[in-house]
Amino acid sequence: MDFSISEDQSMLQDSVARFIQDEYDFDSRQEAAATDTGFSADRWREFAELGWTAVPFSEEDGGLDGGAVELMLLMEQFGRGLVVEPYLPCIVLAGGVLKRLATEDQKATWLADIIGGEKLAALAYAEPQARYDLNDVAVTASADGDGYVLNGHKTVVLNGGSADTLVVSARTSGERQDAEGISLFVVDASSAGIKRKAYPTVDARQAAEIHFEQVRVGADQLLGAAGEGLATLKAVIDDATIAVCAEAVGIMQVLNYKTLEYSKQRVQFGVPIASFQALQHRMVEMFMIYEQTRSLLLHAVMTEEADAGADAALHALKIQIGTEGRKLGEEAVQLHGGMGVTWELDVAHYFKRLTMIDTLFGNADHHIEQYPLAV
Amino acid sequence: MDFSISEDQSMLQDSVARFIQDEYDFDSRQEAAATDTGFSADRWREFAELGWTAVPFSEEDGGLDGGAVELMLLMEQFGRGLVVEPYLPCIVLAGGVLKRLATEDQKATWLADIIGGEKLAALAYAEPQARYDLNDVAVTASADGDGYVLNGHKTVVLNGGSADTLVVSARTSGERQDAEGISLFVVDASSAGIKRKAYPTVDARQAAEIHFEQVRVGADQLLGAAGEGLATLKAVIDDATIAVCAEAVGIMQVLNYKTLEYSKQRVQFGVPIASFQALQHRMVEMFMIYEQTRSLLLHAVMTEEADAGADAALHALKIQIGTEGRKLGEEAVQLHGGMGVTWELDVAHYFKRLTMIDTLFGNADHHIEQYPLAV
Amino acid sequence: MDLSFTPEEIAFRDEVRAFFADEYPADIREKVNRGIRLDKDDHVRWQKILAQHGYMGVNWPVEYGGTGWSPVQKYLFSIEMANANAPDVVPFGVNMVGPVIYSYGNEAQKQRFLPDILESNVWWCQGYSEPGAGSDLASLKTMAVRDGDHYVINGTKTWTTLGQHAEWIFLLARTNTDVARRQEGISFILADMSTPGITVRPIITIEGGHEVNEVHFEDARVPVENLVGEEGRGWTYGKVLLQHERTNIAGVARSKYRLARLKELASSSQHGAKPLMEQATFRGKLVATEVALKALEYTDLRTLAAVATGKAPGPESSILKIKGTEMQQRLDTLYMEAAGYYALPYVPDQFTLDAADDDVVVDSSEPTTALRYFNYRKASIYGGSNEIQKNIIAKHVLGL
Amino acid sequence: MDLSFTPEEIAFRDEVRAFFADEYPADIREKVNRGIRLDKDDHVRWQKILAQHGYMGVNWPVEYGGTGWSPVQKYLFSIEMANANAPDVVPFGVNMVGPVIYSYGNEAQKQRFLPDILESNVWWCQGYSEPGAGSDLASLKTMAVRDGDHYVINGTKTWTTLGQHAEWIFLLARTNTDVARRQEGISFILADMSTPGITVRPIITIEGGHEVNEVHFEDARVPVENLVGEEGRGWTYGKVLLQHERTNIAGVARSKYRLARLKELASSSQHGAKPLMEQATFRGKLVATEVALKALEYTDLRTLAAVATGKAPGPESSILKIKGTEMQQRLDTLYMEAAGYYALPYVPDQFTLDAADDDVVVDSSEPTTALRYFNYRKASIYGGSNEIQKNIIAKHVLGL
Repeated sequence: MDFSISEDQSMLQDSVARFIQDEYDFDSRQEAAATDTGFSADRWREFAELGWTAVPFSEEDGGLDGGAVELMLLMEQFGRGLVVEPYLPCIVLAGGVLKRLATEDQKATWLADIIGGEKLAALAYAEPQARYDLNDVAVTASADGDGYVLNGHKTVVLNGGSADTLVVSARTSGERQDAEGISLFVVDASSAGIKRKAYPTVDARQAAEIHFEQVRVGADQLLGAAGEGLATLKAVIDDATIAVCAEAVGIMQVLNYKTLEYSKQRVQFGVPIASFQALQHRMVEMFMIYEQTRSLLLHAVMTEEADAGADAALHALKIQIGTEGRKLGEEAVQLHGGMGVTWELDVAHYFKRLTMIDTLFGNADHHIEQYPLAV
Repeated sequence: MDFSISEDQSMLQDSVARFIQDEYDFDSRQEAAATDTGFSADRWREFAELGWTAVPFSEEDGGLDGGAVELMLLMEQFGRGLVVEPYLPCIVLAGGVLKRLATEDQKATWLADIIGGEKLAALAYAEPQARYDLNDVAVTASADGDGYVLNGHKTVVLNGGSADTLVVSARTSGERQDAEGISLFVVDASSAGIKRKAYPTVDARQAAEIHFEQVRVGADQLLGAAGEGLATLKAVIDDATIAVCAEAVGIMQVLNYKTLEYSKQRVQFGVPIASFQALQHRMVEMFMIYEQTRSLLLHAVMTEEADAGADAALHALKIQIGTEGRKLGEEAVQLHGGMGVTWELDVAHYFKRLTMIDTLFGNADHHIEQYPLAV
Repeated sequence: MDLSFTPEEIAFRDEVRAFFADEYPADIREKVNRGIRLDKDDHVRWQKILAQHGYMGVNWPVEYGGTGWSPVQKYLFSIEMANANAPDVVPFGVNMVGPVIYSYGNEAQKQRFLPDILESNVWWCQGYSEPGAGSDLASLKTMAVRDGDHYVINGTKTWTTLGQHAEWIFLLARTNTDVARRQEGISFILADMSTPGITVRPIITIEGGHEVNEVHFEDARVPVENLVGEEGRGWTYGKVLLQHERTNIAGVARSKYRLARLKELASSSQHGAKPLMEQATFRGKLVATEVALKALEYTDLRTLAAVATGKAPGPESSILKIKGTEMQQRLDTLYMEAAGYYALPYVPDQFTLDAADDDVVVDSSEPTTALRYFNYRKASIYGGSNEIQKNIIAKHVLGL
Repeated sequence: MDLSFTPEEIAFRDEVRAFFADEYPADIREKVNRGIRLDKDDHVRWQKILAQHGYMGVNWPVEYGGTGWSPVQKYLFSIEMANANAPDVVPFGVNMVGPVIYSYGNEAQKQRFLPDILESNVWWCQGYSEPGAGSDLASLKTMAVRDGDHYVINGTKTWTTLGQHAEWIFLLARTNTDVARRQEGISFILADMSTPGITVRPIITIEGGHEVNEVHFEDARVPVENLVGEEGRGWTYGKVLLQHERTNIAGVARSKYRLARLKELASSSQHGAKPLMEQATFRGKLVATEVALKALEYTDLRTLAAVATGKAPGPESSILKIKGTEMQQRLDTLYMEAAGYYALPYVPDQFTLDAADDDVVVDSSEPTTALRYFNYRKASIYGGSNEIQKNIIAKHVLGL
């Protein structure tokens, strides 16, 4: 039972924290978010140079062998900086599938450039009819010669517009909701038959609708065994869940801090609003929510690291973010009054991201329904 | 759309309110509750003399033709006085079945004395395995000659120990959870084969476990048609639900009032605790809960009176009492601090009754599950 | 006690229902249904239709062209309006400045302003809040200094909703600083927005929309005849106006409509293995919301009934503000949860009626779910924050 | 970061587990399982068994006979104790007055009192709160006036838990009224309960039980040698004591045990058409409760870890008080809901181990559900109400 982090982990944390504090100011974040791609390519290169894009990959793959702890440390800081660069979709999601399933050859072809920051990737798995059911896959991959042909519609693909490389789930056999028969492929985003409509999201990221129309892929683009992709998909989504929850915890810390500071300087009826006991008790609730959420984050990360059946821990964490985390965000805005609902104030944008994290990888309701209540 | 009450209704309300305020003081209530029967027989005679025991019965039956409005007005005041006399079990529950199903002869034999206050009654319907499912009836009534024989166990029968007359649900046909096959009987509580164990309840009422062992009843003790008792049982429980909810609303009003008064006189850190804004806002929440609950009570009563499909209205009301009402009670105790958890203070007893009302006739969870969410 | 409506009330409801079915323009309806922001012309066109049928001055006395409706009629009208998903009347003219003018204005002002308000010929906006003042309205700093037959106005007003469309503004300004209480020395003044020195700066809100503004006054000269009532009594008039602002603050009719629509959505949702309506967690929240809305509706009706019998709606109406906005936000949250990841796309380009099919990148039945959720966080802040409302109840109802 | 325990810790846990399996008396276990109140002899007998095995001074330094355990060991011990459903040690001697005596007492006091505390030879009670003082401890009025080599004590203490069993009391009394701050002039005094002038009056609590008392002092003469530490510094010592009172305040181990038992109950319940566990509303609350308990457990463990690395548990531990008692009460509520109408019977006669079968009128698996629910409303009130804890966090953690 040890909550401390190693020296290496501490160095990683410090380096990201310093970068966020010194260089990732809110104004340039807003500028980057307002560009066509929604992020800064220069920043992304910096991330690669600093080694962050290599963190979750093995040393053999050219990575830094980071696990759930490193991912948490990184994403918590990204949350604090409200980072818009596509670390989650590119490294955690698409990279997460490739590192698990790609052969040496496939890694050389598809993964190396992603780790190096030269290419961007996305994981196209969600579908219009599926809601949060990973097994609900209607996109088809029909065998065709020694390859496959992809057809169908993937929706709200994070970073789908900017990605050079797409990792796609498609059904090679079975019925729409079968657990078996789901395969994973890696394709060049510019392949013939791929139509993408990119758009910004309300939390200043980007996503795309991606339509596959008779897209031919070779047998060497199949990742892992045909029909057995669901377990990997689930493992990757678990990683991504930890990632966005760590990000959320970073955001919550900032929201609490900013609310406290605001309450101390904001004067109403002749006194700082921090002196109103009703507001004090509400800020205490916010503080307690943050601490409780951080505890669940550590619990989930430690359980994941210990390989100790992390399902319940992940569900608990995501439920907490979607219920108590939402409450914390709403309170932060409410206590900021009118200013809290203006575009100008960073608090509004932290709040938006925190809120939208609930919609990713199953919202609180979904995880409550899935929660294993074994006696 | 009219929320006003008639002159007659207003007179009834005033007479009960005056009695509660002038004569039904807390100390004598506590004394009555501490007796073997748990209430005062003198008081019950007074209730009858004042005509209250006649309120919900038709004029032909010797009653006052009161409906849901009168029941509400009466019970709200009983809540304010924390009345322990068995109005609910005797008049609303047992009386409610008799007035609906009894023939003229049966009324003469069984009901007249109840209305007159000479005899007490109880409705034995709940069973150990049934929880809140009215259709779950395991007590049997087997045909025997021109009568029936009752066997089985009825549980937590309100006023079951003091009752002279028992109205009993029993199965004359079908399986344990069938809607059909439930019959209602009226029996003398001293009949051979009836074993009763009476006990107080935590909210200072009385209940009993009643075991029926080969209890013979005549055909003239069957109420209504054999096997068709469920609809009546449900109608009576609906009345009783309105009754206890009105009682709860009366209690909530008292708890709010007492909490406000206490907060104004209770000094901590040199000032009345009423001056702490955090507590003020909590008392505002309590006030709003009370007003919202009263609105749902009026809604349910008006819907019942209009015969306009009161199911959703009743569910909503009982859910509100069991969730928001409980919260109000807990806050009242919390704001009274240590005193709130002493036997000496009336607030503790109001709180106990309010809390236990949730367990009657389906708790909040039960009604949430039953709530009809038609689009 | 009686749940039913009189035959006259039912006839009235049918008449109103027919009006909305027949006269509510299809193009505006389509915009509202799809969450597309209405432009100024849409509002004006619709309000002129309402005015033609005598439906504009819902709260006005008959002598000034009002409807003279009973509270129940107003309630029925609001239900029908919500069920038609017709847009609310822009309140600044008819619900805010109008009642102040007919209550405290002089004859000339009544004749000059009231008809144009009822007929939506002039778009009004509100100059109340000031930067940094928040819920502490009395701390206002805008000055109106008498200079001959003009007031020279300097200062800044903020949160001025739809001020970008406005031809006139009503504002509170300080005409006297030598006062015992901060609430004194404040006057209620009307100003033509084209007055030199008045400029409007947009404020972009959290969801990216332009709805509110800052209005700057720099030596803006306004004729003294535009003072309403007595100099220095503006605070009193302003409070009256705030009460009118709170008309229908509970928003029951809209929330009932939105809840019904949410239930349809949840029943027909194609997402996932089974409709949302059958998923226990969401269903439980729907039940709790419906219970709370029923409680709010009957609390609102009880207030209406009290008004009908001549009792003024007291500070108890603060409950309606608090619970009404909590309900709106609760529904916003449920819509978010129903949308799942379809709340994410931010596609303002598709929010125009003539957008090409190609612009509609995500075919969601509720494309503006998240925008509405974020925008309406304001509901518990504006019009006197819910914290202020609780202070009011604590003080004036509970005597704390 | 590492979730696992060391082999030494696991060995320790196994040893403790074996102890509870072997040494916890069956008759006491039966009483606890059935919700029967333990009498004084039960407590003393059990605590003497703990003492024999060296398990009493869990927080004491080794030099005074304490265990010297690490925070993890204490945590593991608490889990095993909860899982055995063994009663908590009565805290007033070993967890409260003991630490004050070994920290601030003189050598004579240490030798006289500490061994009897560890061995449960003397039953202590607490004289802190006073009638009307509530959470405002510093307002205390009990006077200890020096008269030769005695203090003459007058005043009343209240909420004295299990004071009816006590042989000794430790109390805070005012020895000097001429002070700048109310916290000054207070002394920490030990008194033999058989001293003439000390009387105990029961306070019956909401559920009908006798657990707390008022203790009256009327010219009670206590030797000056029973003063602990310096005169007038009692407030400081008392604060230290309060920190020890907060040891294990989160009650995680007990709550985990109770939640697990509730889930068993809900899975096996014979009531109604299907087990409670399969009813969506109840199930949803179980999930929310389990999530909150996991959050509390890890917050508690993080605090333990901080203590292990030498950081004193700061005012952050107020979180543990608030969330710990909220969790206890939440579980109480769920037990109530699970019991349904079986929460109603009030049958104290069946709460004796030798009750005849005939006394057991209602065969409920949780016969004291409602009594516990009502009694434990105190949890958010005593030990510094949760409101006071929030004030502490606001001031000392958030800097408000």
